[in-house]
Order: sequence, then C-alpha cells, then structure tokens
Amino acid sequence: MQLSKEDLLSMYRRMVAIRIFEMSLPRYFEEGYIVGTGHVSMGEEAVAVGACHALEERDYIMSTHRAHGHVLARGADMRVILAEVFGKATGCTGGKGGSMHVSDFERNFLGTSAIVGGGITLAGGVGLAIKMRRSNQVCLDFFGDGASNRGTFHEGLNLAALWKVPTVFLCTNNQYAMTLPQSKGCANLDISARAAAYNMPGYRIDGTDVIAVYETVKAAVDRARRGEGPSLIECITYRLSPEHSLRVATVAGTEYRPKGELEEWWQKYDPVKIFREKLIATGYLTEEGAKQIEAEAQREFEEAVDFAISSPEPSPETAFEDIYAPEGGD
Amino acid sequence: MQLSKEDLLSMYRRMVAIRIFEMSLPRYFEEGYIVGTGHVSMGEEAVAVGACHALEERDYIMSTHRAHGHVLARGADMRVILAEVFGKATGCTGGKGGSMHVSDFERNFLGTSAIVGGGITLAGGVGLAIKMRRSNQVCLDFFGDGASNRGTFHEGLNLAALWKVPTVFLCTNNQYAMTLPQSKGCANLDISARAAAYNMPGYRIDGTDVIAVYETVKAAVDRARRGEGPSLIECITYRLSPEHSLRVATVAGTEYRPKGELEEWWQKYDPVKIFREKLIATGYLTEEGAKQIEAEAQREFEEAVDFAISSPEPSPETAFEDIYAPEGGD
Amino acid sequence: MAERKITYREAIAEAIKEEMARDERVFLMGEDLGKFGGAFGTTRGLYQEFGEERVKDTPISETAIVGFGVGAALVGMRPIVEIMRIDWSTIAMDEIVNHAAKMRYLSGGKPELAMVIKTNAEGGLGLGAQHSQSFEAWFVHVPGLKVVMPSDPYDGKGILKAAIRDPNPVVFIEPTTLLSLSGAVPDEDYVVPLGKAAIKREGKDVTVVAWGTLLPKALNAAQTLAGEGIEVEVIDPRTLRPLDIDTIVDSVKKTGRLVVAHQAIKTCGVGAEIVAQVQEIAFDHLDAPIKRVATPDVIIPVNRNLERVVFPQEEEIIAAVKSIL
Amino acid sequence: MAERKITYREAIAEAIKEEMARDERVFLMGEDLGKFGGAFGTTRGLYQEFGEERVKDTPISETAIVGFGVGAALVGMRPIVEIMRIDWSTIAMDEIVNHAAKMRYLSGGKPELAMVIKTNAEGGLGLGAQHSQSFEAWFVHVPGLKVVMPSDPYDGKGILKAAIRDPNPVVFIEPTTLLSLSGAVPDEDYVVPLGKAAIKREGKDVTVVAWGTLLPKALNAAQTLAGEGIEVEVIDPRTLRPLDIDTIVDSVKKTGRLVVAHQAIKTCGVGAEIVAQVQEIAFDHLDAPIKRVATPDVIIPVNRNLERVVFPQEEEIIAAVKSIL
Ligand SMILES: Cc1ncc(C[n+]2csc(CCOP(=O)(O)OP(=O)(O)O)c2C)c(N)n1
Ligand SMILES: Cc1ncc(C[n+]2csc(CCOP(=O)(O)OP(=O)(O)O)c2C)c(N)n1
Ligand SMILES: [Mg+2]
Ligand SMILES: [Mg+2]
Repeated sequence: MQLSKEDLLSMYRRMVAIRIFEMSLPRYFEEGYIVGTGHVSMGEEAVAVGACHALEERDYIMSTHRAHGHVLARGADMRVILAEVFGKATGCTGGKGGSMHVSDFERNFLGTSAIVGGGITLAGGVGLAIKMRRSNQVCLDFFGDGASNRGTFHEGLNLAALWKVPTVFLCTNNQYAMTLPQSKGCANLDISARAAAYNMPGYRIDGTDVIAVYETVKAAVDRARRGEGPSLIECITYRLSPEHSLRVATVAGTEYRPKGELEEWWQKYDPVKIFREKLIATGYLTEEGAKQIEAEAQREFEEAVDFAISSPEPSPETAFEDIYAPEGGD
Repeated sequence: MQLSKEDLLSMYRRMVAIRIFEMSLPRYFEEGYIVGTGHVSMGEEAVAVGACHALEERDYIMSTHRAHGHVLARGADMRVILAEVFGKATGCTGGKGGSMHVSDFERNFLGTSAIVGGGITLAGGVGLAIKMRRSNQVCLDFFGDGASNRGTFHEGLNLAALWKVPTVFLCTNNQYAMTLPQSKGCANLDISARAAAYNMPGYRIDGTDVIAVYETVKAAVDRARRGEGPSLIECITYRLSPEHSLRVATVAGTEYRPKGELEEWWQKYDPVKIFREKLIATGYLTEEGAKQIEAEAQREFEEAVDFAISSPEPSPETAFEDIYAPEGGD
Repeated sequence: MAERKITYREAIAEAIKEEMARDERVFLMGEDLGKFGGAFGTTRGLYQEFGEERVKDTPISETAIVGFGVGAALVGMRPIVEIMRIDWSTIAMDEIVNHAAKMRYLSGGKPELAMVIKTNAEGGLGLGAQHSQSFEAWFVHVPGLKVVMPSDPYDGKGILKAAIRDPNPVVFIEPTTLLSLSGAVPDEDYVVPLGKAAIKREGKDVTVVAWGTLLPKALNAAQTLAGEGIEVEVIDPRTLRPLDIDTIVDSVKKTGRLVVAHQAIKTCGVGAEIVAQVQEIAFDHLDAPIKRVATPDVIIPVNRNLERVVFPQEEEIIAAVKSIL
Repeated sequence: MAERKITYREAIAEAIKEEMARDERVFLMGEDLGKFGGAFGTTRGLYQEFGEERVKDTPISETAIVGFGVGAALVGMRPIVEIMRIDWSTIAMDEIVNHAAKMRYLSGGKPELAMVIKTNAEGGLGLGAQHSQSFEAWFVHVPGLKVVMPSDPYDGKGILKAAIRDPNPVVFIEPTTLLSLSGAVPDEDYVVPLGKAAIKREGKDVTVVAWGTLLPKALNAAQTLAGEGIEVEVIDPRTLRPLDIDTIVDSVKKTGRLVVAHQAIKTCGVGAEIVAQVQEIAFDHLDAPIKRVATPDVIIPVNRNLERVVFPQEEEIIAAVKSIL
C-alpha cells in the first residue's frame, strides 16, 4: 500500500510529538515530577510510528520499559500518558505503574513488561489467542537488542513459529542495552539472522527510515494476518538519549560510549530530521509547515503537562486495588 | 587423527558394554532393584563412545538424565554406576542421586542435571573456568533435542560463543522428547542451524556412525582447544528404547510413535550392529570375536549386578550429608 | 445409588473436561499432554476429546508455556498451563511472579488474568532432588496469585473447577503421592469454593492442620491417637492463598493446641505462616507451643529408605501431638 | 585516629576488591559491571582495577549468568555473579535452586560449590512492581543455600568477605535503600562470620528483630520509644539462613516480647519463620503474641505516597511494640 501525503504528514506529526515529549522529560525528572525512573526514546520515533501505522485498530501491541513512543504512536491521549509518568490518579494505571507501564486498553495497547524480554512470550500468547479465536488480528511486539539475548526470545519465537501465531516480533536495535554495546551482547551482531533458527522470515532494516519500517512491518503484518505465522524484524537505530534512563543519568557518566559516537548519530541519523528533510524534498512540507507542526506538538505537550500537574495524587486506598479481579460475573 | 584397529575395537567393546547395561535395566526396574526411574540409551551408543573418544583425560564432561552411556563411555567403573542406579551406598553419590545423577569426578565427569537443558549453561561455565585458567582443557556437553528448545540453550550458546569458551555442545537428537516428536518441538528441524545465530559452527551428522561422531567431535574439540570457541554438533539418532523412561514405561503406551517406526530403526539404524558389520567387513573383527566381546561385556555387567546387589544400603545419617561443604580449609 | 469412586488423577481430568465443555475460552497447554495424557496421567483422554487445538502439546519450554498463557489470558482466554513438576516452576518463575500475578495491576485493572498454573508437587516416588520438591510457600508469598493444593479426589475436582472459573491466576498443585487414591466424586458439576478450609475429622484435644501427602498421614495418626483416647481435629486448608485462618483459629480456640504438618521444607514453609497467624490471633487460647512437622533442611535423596528418613511420617505427627499434650 | 566512614555501596566494592586481590579464583560477572560499575554502583572501580577478564560484563541473560557461575564453581572457581535486582532472580531461579544449591549433593559431595549470588532487594526508590520486591524468604526455604542480608556498611563488607570465602553458594542481598548510607568501615581485612546475629541496641522491654530498610527504622523507633521509657532491644539477624535463633531467643527470654519487622511481603516472609521458631522454643517466656511488621498483600506502586502507604514505616514498629506492652 502506497502512503498518501496525508498519511505521511500524520506520521511526521506523531514523530514530532513523541520527540518533544521525550526531550522534555529529563527536566521534569530533575524537578521531581517524575519519581523513580523513565526511559526516553529519542532516535526510535521512526520505529514507533512506522510500525504502529502498519496496524489496524483491532490489532494488539505489547511493549517494554521504553514505551512512551509506542503508546503515543498508537494514538493514546498524551495527557493520560504523562499523568502516568508523573504518577497521578489520572494516569492509565492511576499512577501505580509509572513510566515503565504505559498502556491504552481502548486502543488494544496491552501494556508492557519492565522485565527485559518479559513481553516476548506474552505477545506470543496474544497471537495464540487470536489464532484460536480466528479473529483476524495481529499482535505487534516491541523489544530491544538486549532482550534478544534472553531465553524468552528463543522459547517465544520457537513456539510462535511452531504454532504459526500472528505475532510480529520487532526488535529495536538501538545498539545498547543499558551500558552494554550490542557487540558485547550478541555473538552474532545480526539479530535478524536468528529468525532462521525458527524457520521464520527475518528482516534487518534501517530503523531511522519511517517508511522502510512501515513497509516491512506491513508485509509482516499481512503475512501474519494471512495465517502464515510470525516474523522477526530488526530495526537498526541508535539510543540518542544521553543515558539509558532518567534515573541512571543521575548516577553515572557515558564513558561506555566511544567519544563522538552519540554526536555523530545525532548529526547523521536523527529520524525526525531525516523524515522532515525527505518531506520537504518531496514538497509535502515546507520549513514553515514544519515549524507549525512543532508548535502544535509543543502545545499538545504543554496541555499534557498542565493536565498531569493539576491532576490529583492517587488516594491511599488505591494502593490496595487492582490486585485481584473480583470473583463472580463469570 | 586416524583411528587404529585397537582404538576401533576398544570403542566397539565400550558400545557393547553400554548396550548390555541399558538393555538389562528394565528387568531390574521391574524386580524393584531400581527405584524411581531411569533412562536408558539404546540407539545412542555411537554418540557416547565416539564423542568421549575424542576427549583427553583432562577434559570435562557434563550430561543429562540419560547419561549411563556417557559415563560408561568415559570409562567409569560399571559397578559404581550400577550401584548408584540401584540406590546403594557404593554408588557415585551413595545412592542419593540415582540413575539421573551419575558422575565420576576422578575422570572429570562432572555429573548431570535432570532438569532438561539445565546443564547447558553449566557446561558454558566450565568452559569459562578453563579459559580463565588457561588450562588447555575442553568441556563436552551432552543434551537432547528437547533441551534445545529451552532458554538455557539460547543464553548458554550465545554467551559461550561471545566469550569463545572451549565448550563443545553436543545435541543427541533422538527425535523424541519424552512423547513429543521433534517436529512438534523445533520450528526448524535442523537444530545445528541454530548455531548460525551465535556465529558458531554447526554440524548435523549421523549419530549412529561412531566414526563420524568421533571425527566431528574431534574437530570441534581441537578448535575449542585452539581457543577458537565453541561448536554445536547435532547427532541424529533414534530412541530405540520402547519408552522414555523406566517409570513411564509402566504408565503409558507408545501410541505417540507412528506404527513400525521403532522396529524400522532397530532394523536399519542400530549403531552397535552397524559398527559390528563395518568392523567385520574391514576384517578387524570376526563373528567369533564379536561373540567373545559380547560375552565379556555380559560378564562385566553380571559382576556389576553382583556388586550392586550385595552393596549395603546407605545408612540413615547420610541423608543429612553432602548438603553443605564444611567451612574452613579455604 | 452407590457413590461413584474415581482416582484423584481421574477427578482432575474430569474437572478439566467439564470446564472445557462449559467454556470455550478454556484450553490446556503443556508438555506431553497429547495422546499420552500427561506425565502423571492427570489429563488422560482430553486430547482425544478436544483435539490438538484445545489440548496443546508443547516443546520443553516452561518459560514460554506460562508466558503464552499469560498473554492469552490478557486478552480474555482462560488457559490452563501445566508445569509437569513444581520443581521446574523455577523456570517459569518470572512469568508466574512478575507477569501472571502482576499484569492486571500493571494494566490499570482493566484485564482479568484468568489462568490456572497446574503443577505436581511433593515426593515419595524415589525421583530425587530435582523431582520431589514442594514450593507452595513461594507462591503464597506473592500477592496477585491464589494458591490451592487439594488433597483428595472430591476437593481436587471441585477446587480445580473453581480455579478455572476464577478471574485470577491460580496455582493449582497436585500432590504426587495422592493421584492414585480413590474417593467419592460426583459425576456432575460442583464447585468447592477457593479460600475455604475443610474440617476432615472433628476432635477436641489437638488441632492438626495438614495438606498433601501429610493429610492422609494426619488422618491415620488421628485414628491411631483416637485409640489412645486423644481426639484430634484434622483441618485441610485446601486453599493456601488466601488462607482460611478463621476455621483454623476457631478450632484452636476449642483445642488450645496446634500441629501443622506439610511435606515441604520446614524452614519458611507455609506452616510457619500458619503458626505466625495463629499465635497472634489466638495467643490466649494456646495451651502449648505450636509444633510443625515437615521436611528438615535436606535435599531429597532417591534411595527409598533415605527418602523415608527425610520425609515426615505418621509417627512424627503422633509424636508432635503427644509432645504438646 | 578518626574512624573512616564510607557508604554501604563503597563497602561492597571494597570487599570484592580485597577478596579478588586475595584469591585469584574469585571473579565477578553480571550486567553493566564494566566501566559503569553496576546499576547500583556497588562494583565501581573494579573493572578499572582488574580488567575485563575478572570483571565480566554480560548480556541480559540472568539464566546464563548464574548457570555459568555454577559451572565455573563446579570446577573450583569462586564466582560472584550479580543479578541486578532480586526481582529478576525469578529468571535464574532454576540455576539457583536446582543447580547452585544441589550440584554438590548431586555429585556425591565431591566438588565444593563456592559462589556468591549478589543481588539488590527491597524498594523505596519509586521503581514499582517489578523493581521493588524482596524475595529472601524463597531462598531461605532452600537447603543448600546460605542467605545473608547485611544492613550497614560494616556488616556489608565483613559479611560479603565471609560469603566469598564460604565454600557454599551464598545469596548476598543488598537492601537498595541503604546503599548511600555511610558508616565506619575498617580499611583492612576483617570478616563478619555467617550465621551470627548482632544486637544493634540493647533493651529490656521488647525485642525487635529487623533487617534491611527496616533496621534503621527499628533503631529510630527504639530511640523514640526510649524517650517514653520503653527500652527496645534491636537485633539484626544478618544471616537469614542459617538463622542465629539463639541470639533472638535469648533476647526474648529477657524481654518476653517480640516484634519482627521486614520490608518483604508479610505472608510467608522470613518473619513467619522467626515467629514459628521463637514461639516453639520460648513459649513459656512469651508475655504477649509476637507481632510482625511487614508489607501487606499488595503489589508495589510507583507513586511515592502510595509506596509509603504500602511499605512499613517507623510508626508501625512503634505501634506494634506498644500493642504488646
Ligand atoms: C531481566 C532484566 N534484566 C535487567 C534489567 C535492567 N534493565 C532495564 S532496561 C535494560 C537494558 C535493556 O536493553 P534493550 O533490551 O536493548 O532495550 P533498550 O533499553 O535499549 O530500549 C536493563 C539491563 C531488567 N529490567 N530486566
Ligand atoms: C525442565 C524440564 N522439563 C521437563 C522435564 C521432564 N522430562 C524429563 S526428560 C524429558 C524429555 C527430554 O527430551 P530430550 O532433551 O530430547 O532428551 P531425551 O530424553 O530424548 O534423551 C522431559 C520432558 C524435565 N526433567 N525438566
Ligand atoms: Mg537497546
Ligand atoms: Mg530426545
């Protein structure tokens, strides 16, 4: 399917909104609005937006600790997501899950696991449920390069392939797992090559190119929907945030990255910039238009900040809620 | 290295000894000498003997629940092993580990895990220790097709390859994991192909051919000893024992195998018969000589039975021993 | 009409069969569940009845078995996942503790997470160190889970049916040694509610709380002691989380004495929790210290004599009862 | 000479540094242990000191991290393996419980299995459900393991050194919230033996046993209560397996009253075990029921106010003490 101008601009808008959201969080962490931690995703906007654009409304998504971009790309209300990051009652889990556990059940965004690699088998199970119900949906599973070294990856992909469940496994290879460069994590740097072990198609693509992401995920989604089983897609990106997490930023330096690497990627492979330039080059966007989109996104974010800040703290009794579902009604 | 006549005959003797040992156990289980369970390995003698022959004395071995053949191939005293299977005080763990936990520390046979796939990472760790000590040893790790679907396989092989530890991963694909045919366990039937995911050489060989096993394992062992890292070897065999275990034999049928399959493998792919015929064809062995070897093996086994039966039961206080190593002495 | 008697093993299969017929969201997944009917025979006939789509034979991938179950439950299915032995729940611990127990909470309470994690615990078959353990205490320590361990065929069927209908993750533990025991089990639909203990024998002198392999031993001990004029009340908690402490405390208020017996390792076993609660609630009613009968700090040996040495026996229950009279 | 004060975090790194210098069999393996010095900073400087061969940065493979450690220990190395958070010990549970704890036994007692499984537990940093748990009770339930959880810098260094020298697998648990606290720590070699509790404050009215985050809270509570004339004796078990029950019982014989406080979930926590043992051994000395102060049956929320609601605080210790006076 060819992407229309409207599609492309809406994808760009989404990428800009995510970028502004993520870039702004460190300040709110420093100011104490965000407690605990948070993982921002600069550099991965094209993956989030390209992949989510390839899905239909009925499809499911499962994600990780670094999921703000994913849930926003899916169309979640930024106010609710920021309120969650701020631990407020109006957040998607009432401030109990926090930044690592964003979700949007109305949009079939099933949430996340903050256990690295923990979501992979769950996403396989969602695929299994779809298959058993013949409901013609697909489940998209986001995870990182680090997660690909967990046993869950192996067991999950093998079983998903064996049973041909409609799950698309999308590995965002941002080249680092916390402080570990991928070369010290994966004996074979080509993660997509692992797909062969499961008789599954594997793709290794440029994750800074939103159209490439869209097209590849779309092909995998279509295949899954046709009942032909899962695929593995590795999107090469780079973690443009200076540190792994907002918390870690306060306790350590970045010496584990080669000097100049981060700056180089910002220069050359910023997916938002790349896409903006492409849109301008094709005449779909002007410099002026781009500024306007940024201003709108900034406004959306500020509204979200107002909402999150003015939202109430969760009341104490909520600490005891949502642990068990009430019996009966079955 | 070319195998001499002496080598070949000694390998054959070992295979016959294992065959007689394993074929005899069901009777002792029925008669109550073996408690709990036991896993016999008819059909896998060529793997055990070919692989162990490729090792030097200083090398280590780690194995699984189905390890009688492995430990006997390594040269363990059959009397001690049978005593262990009978749960006697003279067994290698004093009757506390039983059939699933044979070992021989004098011969660097480090024992087993009865958790399927549990030994794989341990064998990687043995390789790591060797590497850190620069002791020029190798660790050979036996496991099954079923084990290859556990997360330990993925994490263990990835880390072993990443760190280039001298561990040889040997998968005995006997085509069944308890009652599950391999086709229902592995999305890709070629287990050796999984090696590529870790940048590791993978070999898929006929596990009924003791010489092929020897040569392949030897090559992998040499490579490991040269510091070039681990290999994965898949030996295709067939579980010639009617049932997964001695215990299970008493509670279920064998309908999960296609009719005639077991008989066909006995006919065509009995590794002991194949090797005997080859040795006779090359003139290294006569029919008469073969009979004599069988008779000797039978005698060895009967001595082991006498030893095991006449050995004392472990005394009650031993139940509380070997749990913690005494402090001090460090 | 004569009562129908079936084994615990058959009672389990029957419960699953009835629930699968009743609710198409229920399905079964685990190792060797196909034609074979499970390593311990508790799912025999189900594959033949429901076919491979609803009775799914899996590779040896405990992590994925439970993980797939959690994912399927998250979107409304009601999986029963089997871990052949509780010894290997270790392999799926993350899926059970950090996912099954928490995904509802971490998703703002929106999804139900209705699943049963079915497994087999305790020893006595000579299977040794890695096949004879009892880890119920681990799961009782985890909010978000329910934990049941019924000890006879009637409860086995009724509690498993309740567990399957419960909208939460339930760890269903079958005691290995009891599977071949027969008992009266109605042919029809009934449910034994979770969270309710059962007084399996009434008595006034000492309360014995026991489950699993130790329940029949406790009942035998009570029988023996009755011959000596000592009336023991035997309580089976059946559900370990949430625990029906009231039934236990009521009994202790009557008897003033308590023994807790289980096959799991004594140190940090569920017995300790029962003791801690009872002594707090019923301190003034206790006429003697509460005793525990359980496996001491050992690893389980294969040898049958040694196995008997380490596992608690009827005589130890009798001795414990007498020691506090 | 003025006492040197360093943080708990630094004390841990120093213990490892001294032991690695002392014994070349000792090495360190885990996630983000390279230049970074560990997610909680407890191994800072070690990579720079010993290089990547002895301070091994691993992929996110908790199963392999512990499994490789067990294998290396089996042939005589003395690995320290790090699981960044005890919440993820779930992923290596099989390696810890069925392998580290059992390989010596299953190998006829021939090998030693000297290894330390180093991890970080408890919450209070707003990290939520999957990063704030305390599972010490699980490991205390497993014969073959030792379990330590020191609660100040001095004990942290001395106990970690003892753990590294111990020929058995030791689960070493650092309480997250205490890592930045400073205390006097000798610059030189010393060892705090495993299995010995410490009386951290003497008192005659009530015994409070506490560890981890709850130990400083208990000491503060004791201080407050002293102002009201209530003399609390505060005991830190330090080693949870094997437990130094004698020191606790001796104290209870003196005070007649006991409160056990920990941050782990109350149900089936180690507190229950301590209660069960004390009431059995010292029944006649108890003047009141034993109370536990611990986290109720909840999942840990991120929000700081809610986190304060669920985690036990000083005031709850004070209330528990007063409730049994
Ligand atoms: C099982 C587990 N181990 C370790 C951690 C700590 N941790 C959180 S995120 C992270 C790195 C994850 O790397 P990757 O999968 O590449 O995702 P990224 O952070 O790069 O998005 C680590 C080690 C964890 N949460 N879970
Ligand atoms: C983790 C785990 N899951 C299940 C079992 C039960 N079990 C014992 S042996 C076995 C089959 C193993 O198959 P494979 O690895 O192919 O070895 P084989 O028995 O064929 O030699 C199973 C499922 C176990 N011991 N450990
Ligand atoms: Mg990454
Ligand atoms: Mg097999």
